[in-house]
Amino acid sequence: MGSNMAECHPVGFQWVMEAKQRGARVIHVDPRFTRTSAHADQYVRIRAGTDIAFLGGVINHILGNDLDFREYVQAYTNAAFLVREEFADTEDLDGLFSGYEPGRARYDSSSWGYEGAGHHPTRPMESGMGGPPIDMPARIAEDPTLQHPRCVFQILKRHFSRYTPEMVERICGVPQDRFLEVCRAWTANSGRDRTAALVYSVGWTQHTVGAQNIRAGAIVQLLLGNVGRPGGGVYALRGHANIQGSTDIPTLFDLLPGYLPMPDADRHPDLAAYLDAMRARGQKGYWQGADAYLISLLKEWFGDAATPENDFGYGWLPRINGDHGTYRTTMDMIDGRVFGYLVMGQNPAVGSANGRLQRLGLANLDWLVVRDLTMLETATFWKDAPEIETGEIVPEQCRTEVFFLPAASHVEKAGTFTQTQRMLQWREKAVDPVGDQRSDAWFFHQLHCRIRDRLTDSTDPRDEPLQRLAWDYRLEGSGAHEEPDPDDVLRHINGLDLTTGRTVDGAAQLRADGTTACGCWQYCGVYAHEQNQAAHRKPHDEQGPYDPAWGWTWPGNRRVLYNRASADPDGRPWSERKKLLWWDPAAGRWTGYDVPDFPATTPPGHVPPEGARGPEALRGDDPFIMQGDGKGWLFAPQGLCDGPLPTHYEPHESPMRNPLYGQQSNPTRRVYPRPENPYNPSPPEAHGEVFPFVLTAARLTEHHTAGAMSRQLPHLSELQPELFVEVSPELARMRGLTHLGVAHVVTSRSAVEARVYVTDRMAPLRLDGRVVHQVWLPYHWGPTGLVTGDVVNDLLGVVADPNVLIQESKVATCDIRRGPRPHGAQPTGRLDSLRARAGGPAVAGTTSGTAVPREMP
Amino acid sequence: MTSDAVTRELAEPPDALARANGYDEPPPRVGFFTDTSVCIGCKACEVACKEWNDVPDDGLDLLGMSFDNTGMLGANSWRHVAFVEQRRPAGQQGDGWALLDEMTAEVEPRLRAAPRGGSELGTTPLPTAPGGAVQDLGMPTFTRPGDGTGAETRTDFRWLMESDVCKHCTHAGCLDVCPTGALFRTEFGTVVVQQDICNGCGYCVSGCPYGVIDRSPLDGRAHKCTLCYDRLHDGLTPACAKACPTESIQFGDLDELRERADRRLADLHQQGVEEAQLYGRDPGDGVGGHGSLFLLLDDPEVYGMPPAPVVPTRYAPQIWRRVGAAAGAFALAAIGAFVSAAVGNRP
Amino acid sequence: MSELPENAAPPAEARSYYGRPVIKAPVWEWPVPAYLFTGGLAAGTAVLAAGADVVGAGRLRRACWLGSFGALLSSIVLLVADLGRPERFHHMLRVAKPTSPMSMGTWLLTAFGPGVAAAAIWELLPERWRSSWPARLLRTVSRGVGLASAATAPGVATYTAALLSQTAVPGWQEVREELPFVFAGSAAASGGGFGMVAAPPSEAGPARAFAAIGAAGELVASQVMERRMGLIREVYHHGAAGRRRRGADLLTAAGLAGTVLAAPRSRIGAAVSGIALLAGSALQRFGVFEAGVESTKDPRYVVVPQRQALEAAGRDRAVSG
Amino acid sequence: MTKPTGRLHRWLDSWPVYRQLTGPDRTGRGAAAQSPRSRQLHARTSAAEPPARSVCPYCAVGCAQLVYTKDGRVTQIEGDPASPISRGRLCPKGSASLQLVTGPQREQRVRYRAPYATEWSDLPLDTAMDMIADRMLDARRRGWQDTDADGSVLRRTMGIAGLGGATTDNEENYLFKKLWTAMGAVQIENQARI
Repeated sequence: MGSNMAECHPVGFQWVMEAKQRGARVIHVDPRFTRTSAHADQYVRIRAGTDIAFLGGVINHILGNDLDFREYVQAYTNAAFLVREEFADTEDLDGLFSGYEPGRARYDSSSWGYEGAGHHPTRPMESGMGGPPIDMPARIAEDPTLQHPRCVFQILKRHFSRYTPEMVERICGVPQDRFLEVCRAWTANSGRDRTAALVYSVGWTQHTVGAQNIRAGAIVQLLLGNVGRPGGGVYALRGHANIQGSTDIPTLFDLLPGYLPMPDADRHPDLAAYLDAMRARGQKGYWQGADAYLISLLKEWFGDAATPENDFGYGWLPRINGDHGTYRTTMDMIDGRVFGYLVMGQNPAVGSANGRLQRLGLANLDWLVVRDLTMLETATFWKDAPEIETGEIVPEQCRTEVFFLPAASHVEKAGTFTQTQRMLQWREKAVDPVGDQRSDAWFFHQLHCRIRDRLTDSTDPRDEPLQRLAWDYRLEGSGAHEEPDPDDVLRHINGLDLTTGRTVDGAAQLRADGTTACGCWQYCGVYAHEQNQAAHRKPHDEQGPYDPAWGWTWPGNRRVLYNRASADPDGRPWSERKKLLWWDPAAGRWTGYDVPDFPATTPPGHVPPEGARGPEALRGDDPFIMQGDGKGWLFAPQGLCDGPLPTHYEPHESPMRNPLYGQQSNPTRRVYPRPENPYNPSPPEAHGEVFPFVLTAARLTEHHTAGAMSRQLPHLSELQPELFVEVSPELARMRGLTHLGVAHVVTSRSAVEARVYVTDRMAPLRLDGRVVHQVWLPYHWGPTGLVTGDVVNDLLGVVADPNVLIQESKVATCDIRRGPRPHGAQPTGRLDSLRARAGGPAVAGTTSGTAVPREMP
Repeated sequence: MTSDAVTRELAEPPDALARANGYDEPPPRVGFFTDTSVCIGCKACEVACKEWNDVPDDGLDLLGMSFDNTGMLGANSWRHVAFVEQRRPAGQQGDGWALLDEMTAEVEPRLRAAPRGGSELGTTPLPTAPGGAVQDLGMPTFTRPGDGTGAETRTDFRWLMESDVCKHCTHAGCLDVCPTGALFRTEFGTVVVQQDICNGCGYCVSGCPYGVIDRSPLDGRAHKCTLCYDRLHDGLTPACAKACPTESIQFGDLDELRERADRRLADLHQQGVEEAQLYGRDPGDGVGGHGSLFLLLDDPEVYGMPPAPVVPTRYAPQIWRRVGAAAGAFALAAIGAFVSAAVGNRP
Repeated sequence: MSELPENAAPPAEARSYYGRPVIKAPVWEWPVPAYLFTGGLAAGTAVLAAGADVVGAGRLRRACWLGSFGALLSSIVLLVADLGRPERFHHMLRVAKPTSPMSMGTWLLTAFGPGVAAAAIWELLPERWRSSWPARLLRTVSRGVGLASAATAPGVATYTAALLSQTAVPGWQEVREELPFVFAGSAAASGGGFGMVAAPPSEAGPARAFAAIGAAGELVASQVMERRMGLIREVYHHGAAGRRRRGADLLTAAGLAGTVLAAPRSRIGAAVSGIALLAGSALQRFGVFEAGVESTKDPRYVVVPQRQALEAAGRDRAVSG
Repeated sequence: MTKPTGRLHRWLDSWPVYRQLTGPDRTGRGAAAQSPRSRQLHARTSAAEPPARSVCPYCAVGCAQLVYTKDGRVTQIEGDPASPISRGRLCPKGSASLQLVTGPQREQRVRYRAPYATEWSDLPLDTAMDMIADRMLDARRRGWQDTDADGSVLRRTMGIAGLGGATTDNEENYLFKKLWTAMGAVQIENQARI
């Protein structure tokens, strides 16, 4: 679901094809019939943005028919835990959970906690990956029989009780019998002998309910006992070579390496407060080591200047206090609050939602540095943006100073990428780059040297961290090519024991006293034993099924996360067929095919001593070692801003009213109403008919994201040479569109012109007494390259998930009309009239009073 | 396959074809087995082929044939992935759908208007169809989609993909008619154009019953799949087969590939995929069987391939007999003309 | 004429890939049908020239050798011009392939050409040089090789039918039985026609007879060919190919009539008839050529006969099984 | 006398018709027609230096690539069969890596667009880096915030922003984040959220 694996991850899809040939059943749920659907045993067409309704239906089917893997659920999930009395569900509050603050469009999550457990409020972007901690009582109140009305299991049951097959059909447009077929197939592959794997991609994440989509999938998998077991799991297929790595070692505003939170201005004034907020009393699991992780990081960053006396330099870290995400930043550019922008290997002028917003931001900078392999729209916006035609950008009046620096390619530098299953693979350098082409490591090194030189004599305290920054990596190359040796950088990321100068072998060796330095605790072990483990290349035909000697997978080179769950509570494999790890009583340790997720000598029945914290507090049957309670969370008492359980909300722009609740859309979604970012009206607002169709955008196999790595290559461009929009024959008749003719898709943001593809792969949906049409376009084109086309992302507005601020770019509403789009200065005028028809001023957008952005400082 | 074909095949050692073409101690005959039932239409084969063989792009034109913008095999496309959209369920024999769907109806007249009938697809955009586009085709109508709520809603649909390639025929029309010996049978039993020899006479283009080989307008020579002849010399797998993510393209000794194909066909039939069929498997067919076998999920013509082609060389004896007779008649006519003129001149 | 013969396929709704052609259209352009004509003309005139030499018709001989040589030179230019790599024309002599009509044709032309050239050169020698001993030697040699060339001329005149028919082009392959006779007749008619234009009627008797036999033969063969065509008849009837073929028939018939009725008596009549025959022959070649090209553009012409053959084979197997 | 014969023989033998007449390939469709170049064809990778072991730069599946080079130039990129992830296979994009790396679309020189300019101009790399460093420090200073309205410490600059990372190496991202944070810059994002 939410993934087009065959098209977007073709080489990964070989394993699906192989499983299918061995008898696995493949089900594809998607708004579009794709190349993945073509090979599925069952294809289910769904309305874009209704995945939670579908998955909620599956959960209801499981719970209503007692099809959960009860032994697993009882032992490894939080099903038995009791939730506080104050908690009120969406069933009680018509689509809202308890604690909603209407004026601020956010929740006070204190009522969602476990009975008797302490509580720390959940606020967006403030807690890193671990979420706020749980103050654990010695024992959480629970009902192992799962009968207590306030136990998670019963809450879950009640919450999803109205997600019936009829409701799924009304919301998703999936006929009941087809839906039930999926339910039967999914639940049949559960239990001791069987598992099912769930695959998703940005079809799930790019929604105002992105995080909750994945939660819903995880709940199904937990109920069916499909987590931590071979053949199970929830797989996120990620879209860029190192997108996983750039989240682990984040080039993200809200995180420090290893999913530690960036210090927050209010909650983390000093190191003690920061660590206190991370490590609550009695909390189980590995987040308890956050002190060692952070202090080791500070030691790596500031070296000898980081001392216990100065909080290891904590005070030098900048603080966040809200949304500093890319869209917020772009709007600040338009407002003149951001002066300079560095863009590396990314093409926001084409690849980000609301491209016009992006380009207007770029046009209002003082300077812009673009580093890439080829010339691309983000660097050339001042001469070829669509806004030149409309007169919104005039080259002679655009002051942005642009530096384009050619970058080295993946074969012209060594380093690691972290792939979608968390595996780091070392790349050897094949050749030197030519001309001015340089690696990004070179760029940052040279930039650092220049900045350091300029600040040598500064006495300004704000320059201290730069003056004290430890930057003594081994250098390679000489003169104009001098750059840090990536091997040495990786070694520092892995971490060093400063008392011996040797690498540490795992995160457990990190200490909070400043005697270890580590760039990313999660990557501890990638350079264990002074060896670059990511460079291991033992061929797969020379090793076992989990191939531990190829690359290195975080954490600790284990290939299946939470693999304690692959054995039953007594440590025996659930079945011979599905064995991965098991307790060997004779040897007194865990054995099997993978690296255990926990100390190998912890017996299955281990009960930690009173007062234990952190990893030591984990019981022998607590597989979910990162959770504060060691359990898989069917109900998330902490960590999510928009509710402890996934709830079906309509997309921000939807053709229909939410049939389940009075609350139409995610009440905490992030909206950015401003003139450059208007929204289409949705029910219950008037004039939804102006944009009657559901719009979605996606990738093709033959191109790569915003196109800079494919639109310039003849061998790829010829395979998909032109932007097209796919419509069903029915919609084609309704709008008078002909195959290969020209049409334009319109939203309140923009109009995009494309060739029409009339295909049976698109089909209308019948739901809630009406027919809903969906259209989709690939989004790879822009004004430069061998093949060019309109920027599809211009159609999309910016509205975001409250947890992670990802934009809802997989669903919006639109209209489609035959013929070319208006050109010249016309489009804005034409759009204004459309917006006028859509009701009120162009900026009004959704008037749902429950969603307002958090204020900027 | 007819029984005498089987006998013949069993009697033939794997290197028989190469031996017959003058090689001592040749390696076994090699080929492809393209199993379209696992093709995901990613086109890696097309790109890998072009990267290895330095084949130029084939034009940047949208053809409107589902996701196929290559069109057909040609001088600059040695692998071609075909995409067929069908309103019938996969794995079940339908009752013969009248093929005229919207896409075909729009593309077909444009093809007719194209130079060489679209033989150079990809190098030029499709012209606008004479008389404009077909709007409503009066095709068999369904209940309004979405009207129903059960099994009758429109979901029976399948999307076939197939990576087409040179067939490396046992009896190769292109090779037989080539007047320069540029096309030749290699020691691996494959058919290759020698670029240092070809003078672009174009005869092979018309000699091929599959429409595979073509003359490049860029360099005037004929080009097609070489089965990576250079790589074969170093024991490497051809580029397309190596890249193929799902092993839809398999490379190997032809003997073994035939067995694999038979097994796969039996498996699919057992799974109820009745329409699965092998193409080019039969050494008794019109071209003596392919070096590159295919497993198809519909008739070959649905993928743009001839259902039962015959190598033109098979007609050669008959043709030369008729030519001989005609030449004789011509000679007799000449003699007759002089005789009759002489007779006529005699007073 | 519009009804299909009983054995022809019904216009079946063949299945196809977006109506896309199954086989490639020939890459050959106008020089190839032009060569079909000039090659036939070279052969036709060569036999006339040789015959004239034997019977001592000097002016017919001279005209025909020169005509043959001119046609031969044109043929070579046309053939080389149609190559993708003209500078590599000599690669044609790398191999001698019995399976390749073009290779066979190359060797035929190689055998045919020198004699024609030698004879023509002698014909071109100024009168005052002819009595010199080298010229006399040349005469002897050229007479011999000229006759030899004439012996190969029937091959040159007809092999082009094999050239076209031994292809996967349905429009050429399906007419493989009759096409050699059409081309033989066409070559004879054009050769005779040329003789009638170039030689005085008094000497052109053999040319007229040759032209008449050729034209009649071509018309008959063409009719037979058409009657035996299946689905492919469409491409011979419609479009440019159809028009050329109808023009060819008309001109050939008119030329034939003129040859019989007017040419023996009138120089002008002979010339007009001869030109009609030449034009008819040329149009015939272009018509056949274009019909073939057209037949590659519609997959039905490939698919339907093959499907029928498969079904027939299936029926046979069912019967025999 | 043997030598000229040998030469004559070799000369004749270079003519396929002669080989047809004297060898086993009578019809000239096989061995007789083979050219010397064809006989000596080899894969260009066989003559290359030992390949660099690399990883595909497109999606996150992490397919292993072998990068073949000769004389400092990349001559071929194909899948590494040893990989347990990809088993030597590549998708069309991965297969196009050679073109990605060696194609003419690769920019080789710094391009500079001065404010209000309508065309690119040239700029030495070193100068560009100096200019960028100056601008970074200036924008950092102008966008500096010591505290928020409530007096909480911010210690940051909002004057500069960075975008990118999903296509760069872990080591590079690490340096990026480290330098950015030391500068007090918090606005840093990548494709993970897009």
